[in-house]
Amino acid sequence: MGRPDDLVRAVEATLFAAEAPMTAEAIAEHLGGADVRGALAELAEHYAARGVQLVERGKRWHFQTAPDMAHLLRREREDVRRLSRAATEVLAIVAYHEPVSRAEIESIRGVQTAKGTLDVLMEAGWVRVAGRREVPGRPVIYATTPEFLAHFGLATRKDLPGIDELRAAGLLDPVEDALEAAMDAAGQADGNAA
Amino acid sequence: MGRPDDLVRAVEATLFAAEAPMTAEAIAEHLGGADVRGALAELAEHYAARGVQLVERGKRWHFQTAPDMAHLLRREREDVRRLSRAATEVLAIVAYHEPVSRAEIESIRGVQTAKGTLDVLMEAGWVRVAGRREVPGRPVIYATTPEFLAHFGLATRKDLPGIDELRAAGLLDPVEDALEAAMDAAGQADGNAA
Amino acid sequence: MTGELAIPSAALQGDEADWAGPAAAATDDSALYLELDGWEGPLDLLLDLARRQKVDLRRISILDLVDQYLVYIERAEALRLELAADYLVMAAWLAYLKSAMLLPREEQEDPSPEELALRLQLRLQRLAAMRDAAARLLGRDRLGRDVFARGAPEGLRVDRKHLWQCDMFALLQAYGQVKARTAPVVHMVRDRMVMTLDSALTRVSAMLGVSLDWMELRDFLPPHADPRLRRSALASSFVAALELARTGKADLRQEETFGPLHLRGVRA
Repeated sequence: MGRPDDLVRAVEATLFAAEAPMTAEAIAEHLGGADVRGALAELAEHYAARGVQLVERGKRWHFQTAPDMAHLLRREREDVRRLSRAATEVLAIVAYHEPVSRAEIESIRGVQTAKGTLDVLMEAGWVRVAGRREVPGRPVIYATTPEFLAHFGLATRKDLPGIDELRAAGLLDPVEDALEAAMDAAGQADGNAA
Repeated sequence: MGRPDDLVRAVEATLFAAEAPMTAEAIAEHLGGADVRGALAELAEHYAARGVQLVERGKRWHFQTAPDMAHLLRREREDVRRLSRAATEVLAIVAYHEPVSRAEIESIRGVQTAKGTLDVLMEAGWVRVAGRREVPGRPVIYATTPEFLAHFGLATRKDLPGIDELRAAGLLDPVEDALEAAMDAAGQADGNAA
Repeated sequence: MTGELAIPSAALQGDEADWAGPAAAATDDSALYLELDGWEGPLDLLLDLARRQKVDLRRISILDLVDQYLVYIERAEALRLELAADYLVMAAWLAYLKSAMLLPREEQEDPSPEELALRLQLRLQRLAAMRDAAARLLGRDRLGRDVFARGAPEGLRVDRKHLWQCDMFALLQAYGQVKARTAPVVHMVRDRMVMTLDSALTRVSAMLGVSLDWMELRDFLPPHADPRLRRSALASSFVAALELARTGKADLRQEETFGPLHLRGVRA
């Protein structure tokens, strides 16, 4: 195997040394404005079969150990926080519905969301305030962060497990919309609900 | 390039994720007692040509940036800034009158001189502290540096034009003219700053 | 029924380790209490009950579900367990829904019980979908648990440095201005040729005494004088003419605005 070219080596060294994932733009800026897309693709391919891999998460790149090495590397003291069930559900709702207001989260879960739940997710760096919805009351809306994508190994939100099926089944639509559609259908197939 | 064998991949992942360099024995123990010497040698060879290298230091192994890429770890970004009018005056006074104390600079300028102005000149490498004057209070005195001479293309300070030459060049013209020039200069400085 | 009650809701999820939900419990009544404590509200309990019907949520029997829920609540009340108000509200609503669904069609109100049942079903589907999604999300290879970033990254440092710029001209100009600003200032007024008001007055009165006719003001000016002296002489002679007219020693005449000014002596 030949020596990779110096730009590839520079991108490799930069991402190995970086303390946080970097966008292609940030890498390029660090390297004096070079176009690094080709180098990133070459590196990702080179590392695909190795014990360490180059991955893109939410437009940011980082090296991480290969998933099949997990059993060897799990540490005694996990540095991943254990989420409560409520926090996990809220996280999923934010991820699959973003941007989403607290009221919308609560209408899906059927319970009030404890004050601390969203805070925990924001403290973990996975959820952020994404502005306000321009409706009466201007509620705050929430969305996920690039750190969320990095932590759960998602290149983009399109990689959320099953999101296409959920959307196709209308399960990401509000109940009211689904109700309207279902009532029309139920007109013909009466009595199924009982 | 084929997929490296799983022991090589495991050693690669272990060293990548390690928070400190590891001995071969520690890696072997981590991986359930496998003989990792061959894997380490193979990895060291694989990484020799890359932007990151696997090195052994005092019997401990770790990844580090390739020596020729080390400059990427600590980069200096230089932004060009024009010296302010006040700093230019102070620099000129130091050059013509060195060594001078801050009080002397102020009496020549006829205005108070901010502490930061001399700091800027020292940061630029043009002015240095040249000791203390042996008078009551022992004030710090300042002088120019060899870098000052180099930057302004002077062989020695004696090459600075004398007062008569400045007058002949119109640089001692009455204050009104000078003021106008100063206003122009200030206008440009503002433009630069923006 | 009792046997089914013990199915912990967490067991329905993929990744049990991540749930802080109710633990697997025995089938006795204390387990019921623990589970009620673990459910997050009536919708959560309903979803758990619905899943025990082991059919697709779209084909769930709402009537069965209502019965199961009401049984659950009755048992809890029989054991004198404290139930949160929203469980009781849900129980009342479901009892109403059940009676409405059993009523003959023509006596039904709006919204119809079918619509209410469908709404409940849709809500349960949505909650179930998100619960499954959460489980699948937690089951992914997670950074810091299954995959790891570099343990000891060197870090990238960028040191900002100012590159100061100044040229020789700016330096000398600055020094020149310091010197010019602080040098002792001497004001020099250049010597200029002027005709004072006094001399103009003397000159104009003397000339008026000689002539009897109107004379133009211009004729009073010294001939062949330096242009700057002539300007000064014109100004002072004009003022002198006004002064002589004021004191009754001369008459003034001007044919048109900005036209030539004529004056003539007044004989006493």
